[in-house]
Amino acid sequence: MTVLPYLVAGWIFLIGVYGLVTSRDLIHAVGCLAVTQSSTYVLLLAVGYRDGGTAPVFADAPTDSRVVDPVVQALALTDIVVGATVTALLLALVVQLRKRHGTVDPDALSELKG
Amino acid sequence: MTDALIVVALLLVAGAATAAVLNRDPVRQALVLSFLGLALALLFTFLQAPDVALSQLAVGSAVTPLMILLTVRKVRRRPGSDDGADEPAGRER
Amino acid sequence: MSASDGWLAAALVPLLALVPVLWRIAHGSPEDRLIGQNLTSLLAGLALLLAAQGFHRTSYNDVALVVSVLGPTGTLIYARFLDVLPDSRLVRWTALVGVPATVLPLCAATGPGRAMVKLLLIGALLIAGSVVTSTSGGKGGVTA
Amino acid sequence: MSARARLWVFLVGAAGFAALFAAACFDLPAFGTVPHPYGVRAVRAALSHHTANVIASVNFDLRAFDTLGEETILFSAVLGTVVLLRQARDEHRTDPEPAVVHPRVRRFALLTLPFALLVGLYVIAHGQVSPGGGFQGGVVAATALHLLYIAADYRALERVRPLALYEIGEAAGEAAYVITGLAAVLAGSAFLANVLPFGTLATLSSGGTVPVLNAAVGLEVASGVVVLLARFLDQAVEIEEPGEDGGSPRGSGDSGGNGDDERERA
Amino acid sequence: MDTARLLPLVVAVPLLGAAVLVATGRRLPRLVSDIVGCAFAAVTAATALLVLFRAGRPGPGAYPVEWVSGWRRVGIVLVGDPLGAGLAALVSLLVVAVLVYSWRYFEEPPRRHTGSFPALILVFQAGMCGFALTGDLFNAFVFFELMGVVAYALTGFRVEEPKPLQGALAFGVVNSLGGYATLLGITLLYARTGELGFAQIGRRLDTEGPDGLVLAAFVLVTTGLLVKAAAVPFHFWLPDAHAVAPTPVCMLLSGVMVELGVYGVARVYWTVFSGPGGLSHPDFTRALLVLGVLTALLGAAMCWQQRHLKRLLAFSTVAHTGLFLIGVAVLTPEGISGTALYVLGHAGVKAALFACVGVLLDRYATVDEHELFGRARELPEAGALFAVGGLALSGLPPFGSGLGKAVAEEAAGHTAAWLPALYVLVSAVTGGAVLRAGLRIFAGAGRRPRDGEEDEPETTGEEEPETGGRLRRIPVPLLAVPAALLAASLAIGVIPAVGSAVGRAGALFTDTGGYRRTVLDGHAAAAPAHPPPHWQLTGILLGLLSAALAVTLATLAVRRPARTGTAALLAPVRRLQSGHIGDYVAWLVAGTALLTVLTVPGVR
Repeated sequence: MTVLPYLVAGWIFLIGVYGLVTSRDLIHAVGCLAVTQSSTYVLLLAVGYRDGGTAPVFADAPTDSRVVDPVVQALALTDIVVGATVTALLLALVVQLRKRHGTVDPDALSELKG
Repeated sequence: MTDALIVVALLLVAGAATAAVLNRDPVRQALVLSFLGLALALLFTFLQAPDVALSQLAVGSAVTPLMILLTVRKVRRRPGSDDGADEPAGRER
Repeated sequence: MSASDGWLAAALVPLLALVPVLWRIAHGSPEDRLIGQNLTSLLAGLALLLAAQGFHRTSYNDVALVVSVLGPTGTLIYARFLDVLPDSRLVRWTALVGVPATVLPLCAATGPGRAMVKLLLIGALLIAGSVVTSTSGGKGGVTA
Repeated sequence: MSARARLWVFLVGAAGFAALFAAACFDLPAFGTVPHPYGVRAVRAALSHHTANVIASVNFDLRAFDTLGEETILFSAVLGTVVLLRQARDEHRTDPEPAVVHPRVRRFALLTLPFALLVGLYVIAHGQVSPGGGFQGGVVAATALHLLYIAADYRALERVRPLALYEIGEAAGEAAYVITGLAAVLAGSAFLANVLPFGTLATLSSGGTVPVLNAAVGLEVASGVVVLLARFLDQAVEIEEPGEDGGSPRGSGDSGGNGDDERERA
Repeated sequence: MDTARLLPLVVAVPLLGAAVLVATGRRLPRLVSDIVGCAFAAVTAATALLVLFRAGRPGPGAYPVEWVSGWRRVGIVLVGDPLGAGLAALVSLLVVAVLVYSWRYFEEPPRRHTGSFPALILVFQAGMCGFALTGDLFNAFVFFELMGVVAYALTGFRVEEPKPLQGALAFGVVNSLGGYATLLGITLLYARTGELGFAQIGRRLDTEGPDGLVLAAFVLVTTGLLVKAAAVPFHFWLPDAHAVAPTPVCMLLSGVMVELGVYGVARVYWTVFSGPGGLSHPDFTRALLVLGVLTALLGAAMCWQQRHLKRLLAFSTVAHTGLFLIGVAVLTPEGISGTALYVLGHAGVKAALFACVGVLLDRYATVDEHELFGRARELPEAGALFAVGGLALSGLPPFGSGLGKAVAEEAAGHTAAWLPALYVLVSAVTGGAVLRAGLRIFAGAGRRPRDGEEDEPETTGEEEPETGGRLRRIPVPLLAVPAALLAASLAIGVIPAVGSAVGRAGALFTDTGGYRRTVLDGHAAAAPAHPPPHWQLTGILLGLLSAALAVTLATLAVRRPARTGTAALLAPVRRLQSGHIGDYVAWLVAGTALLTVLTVPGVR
């Protein structure tokens, strides 16, 4: 348990990259990039967790409760927004790429070489 | 007991991530991604991060898969090709 | 085992039930996958409600509230794109049995108040959403 | 490179990465044990500004500058998507075919729609008190609007979605964030400093500028996501490439380009 | 107003401009939105320059430090040290130049989105300035991503064409992945230290010895920054993206964005990892020196092989980035000042060269060296600018690029005696490639080159002009901007005050303790005394030598256009540049492993 969350984050990162490397479809590749990014959320929140802590939201908890780290949560929020927007932008590129190249298979894209 | 929840959620997340990568058809992948989004939201709640869980829920289980589906729909809508969801992507040249 | 541990242990049940659901989403037919997606949001909603009680944090219920709203929406959007809205007794019965079995004890534990109203609302939404999306409407709608 | 060579390069790299990352993991403090100085300071700082949700406080007060960057990323991604998914010179629009929706689905969607919007607004409004905030609520509200697409079809959605207005809303949200920050400078404080009265902990008006920035973000995110999805929907449903079959082209009355403005006037 | 208060404005003003442009874009005529865009960029540039002049005054004294939101040690800190502020000023000035250059440049803006191009450029400016000024690791990541997101959109701006889309996608995927690696590294550092500011992390790291975690954090954080900096083997995206982006965007990408990656590596190392708890100096030097040398050599070799002009310039950027990395790797104040001068000079020259290529593209609808052969004889002004740019690129005194090269190569010579030779070689080859193209295109010198056999992978230069129709007359800004940029580059080399200011900036930049004290304790950091960089005889001679070599190479190539053995020798290297996203990602992961291997003795 002491390192499991960290290792899971590493696994997610690697499996996502594996998907990117072997992808035969750019839409799938963008999905894999989203998977890769989720490793960063997992690692961030795992790092900020404290046993027996609760969320640092004091509307329904006393202000002296033992809390988990709020900073990593704010960072993870930012990170999620970044991930969603990058996905949107890349998908927009894929849509146009399909129109101009007639394919979404990275193996078939050959305009830029050397 | 919290630890048990966290471990199960972690394993679900790892499994969903692997499944999302290994499902090479984007439509299938979109559904798995949506599952991954929910699993992450659960994990984040167990890690005492409801704010992040809400965010992940909204983005990961709704907006991202929807965008992928829309992209697939656009990309597969070609003259002479039917709208089959399970059509392998490599076939369209 | 303390009361909060009891609630958390109860949350494990829907959580573990998600494992076969993931298998179905990853490997099933389009209908299967849609049913899986439907079940996911339902089970996740239940797990979230139970966990919120286990952590003694009513404010966590907001997450379940959003699940109960976005879950069926997502299912219907997939139905529109996959052009299927399969009939599923499994989802219906999970909702009709599971939701009351979760929400009613939670209400009893919370006691009357705003939190209880919210719980009931979430329960109602989960049931309505699951029933509507699991009763065959034929096709989810023709190509838009 | 051949697929096999690529895989080998990846595997060698991945082995190195895995070794590195694993080494780091075993040097990390054990899961759930160590408090971080910054986290402790942040909790204290948030309470001193009467913000019950410390995450909201970190996002909109302590590290509001990060959130400015984050909102700008969203802003520019939406702008970029609008630019990238514009109707190219050689494309035309067609009317989407009307959809046939089961009455039960339609009723459910129409009933859920106002409720979902409400949930979105609730999540935005309670950002500094309970979990949630401008970003989360904004996305929920924007997604909720698309229930109309499920309830009826794309044309129904288009009718209630004056896209130009949403684009302005997005820019206004971004501008409001920057202006709130500049107002603090004019008041003699640092950029984005929390210069408003802090109010009472755990009430809707607590936190000084936190609710203001929260609302700005909510406006921006809700509008931005609507615009974003609209561009994808346009592509998926309406815009036809040359030689693509589909519905009949729009009549000459509004074929002169993108139909947004025509629809706004209607 | 207090100078420190101005720091966040450098980021906020362009953002406000972008919001205004988007809100009003549907209503404003093209001309007005161009003017609004330029005005906001110019105000930002003025602010950045004001900060720089107040911060850059010679003599001891603290530089401005601003805690945004007014939260000392809890919020985000912006640091206007002379180097960071100088980069922000460089970015802003270049953005103004680019906006003037693109004045009525594109044929028509996307329908009903008149302001979107200047708005995106303004956001780009904000992102780059924020990255240069921030003193917080996560904030740096946010601005890193902001730069990235805008750059992907700008690269793919011309959606009617296939190449920009492919380039933008590779750019987007590889850079995002690098960004995520950086974020993993930031998280590891946070787990260890519980801090996010550069200064705070650095101080807490130094309380413990280095271990695997610190090494991993360093490698991961640096991976993202090196992707941005396009170091081998993270560089593959750069030629694909820079070759296809609209010309004004290329000017920014090659001129400053890539260099910001190098800046990021240097900044993070000096403020976070340079203490006893970080990565030891020899380990850092070894890792960056290897990558830098590889990058410089590969960039130069590939640059020489190109016939697509923008791609040629893009590879020359790769080559120069390698030289910048070497300048950072030697870990001396002189290396930093020299590299800073080199970056300044290079930005003007490279942007000017891209601007000239833009003129060719809009006039002849191609940027292919072979197709353009002799056709541009009618454009003597552009030809002169192109030739001057090529010479300046090769390090000819007294250009700023020449001074930077001279100072950096001398600093590098103290680490390894053969490094100056590398500087000379790389400058000569890249400058020679530009001159070769210039001789063929603008003078029609030598024989008409024949197209090689089709078995070689090659990107030719047929492109659509960006101005809609082909230009008949060249509008004034298209030539005035490159002329001004070259003049600025010359001024950097000639005005001694620039040199002494940069020397002081380098000294302050490398003073780790001074940085931490200034940021955290508010003590004034006295700049350690160093002789300011200036022209020395060896530097001048080596500069003349590389310029002469460049001319010789260009002349030889033009005289004997037949392919030599080098082409065959380099074919396998060229094939690596395959345009395949999967390849690039695989190389990225392999590069992380390589970086690990190079730094691993750091763990004791």
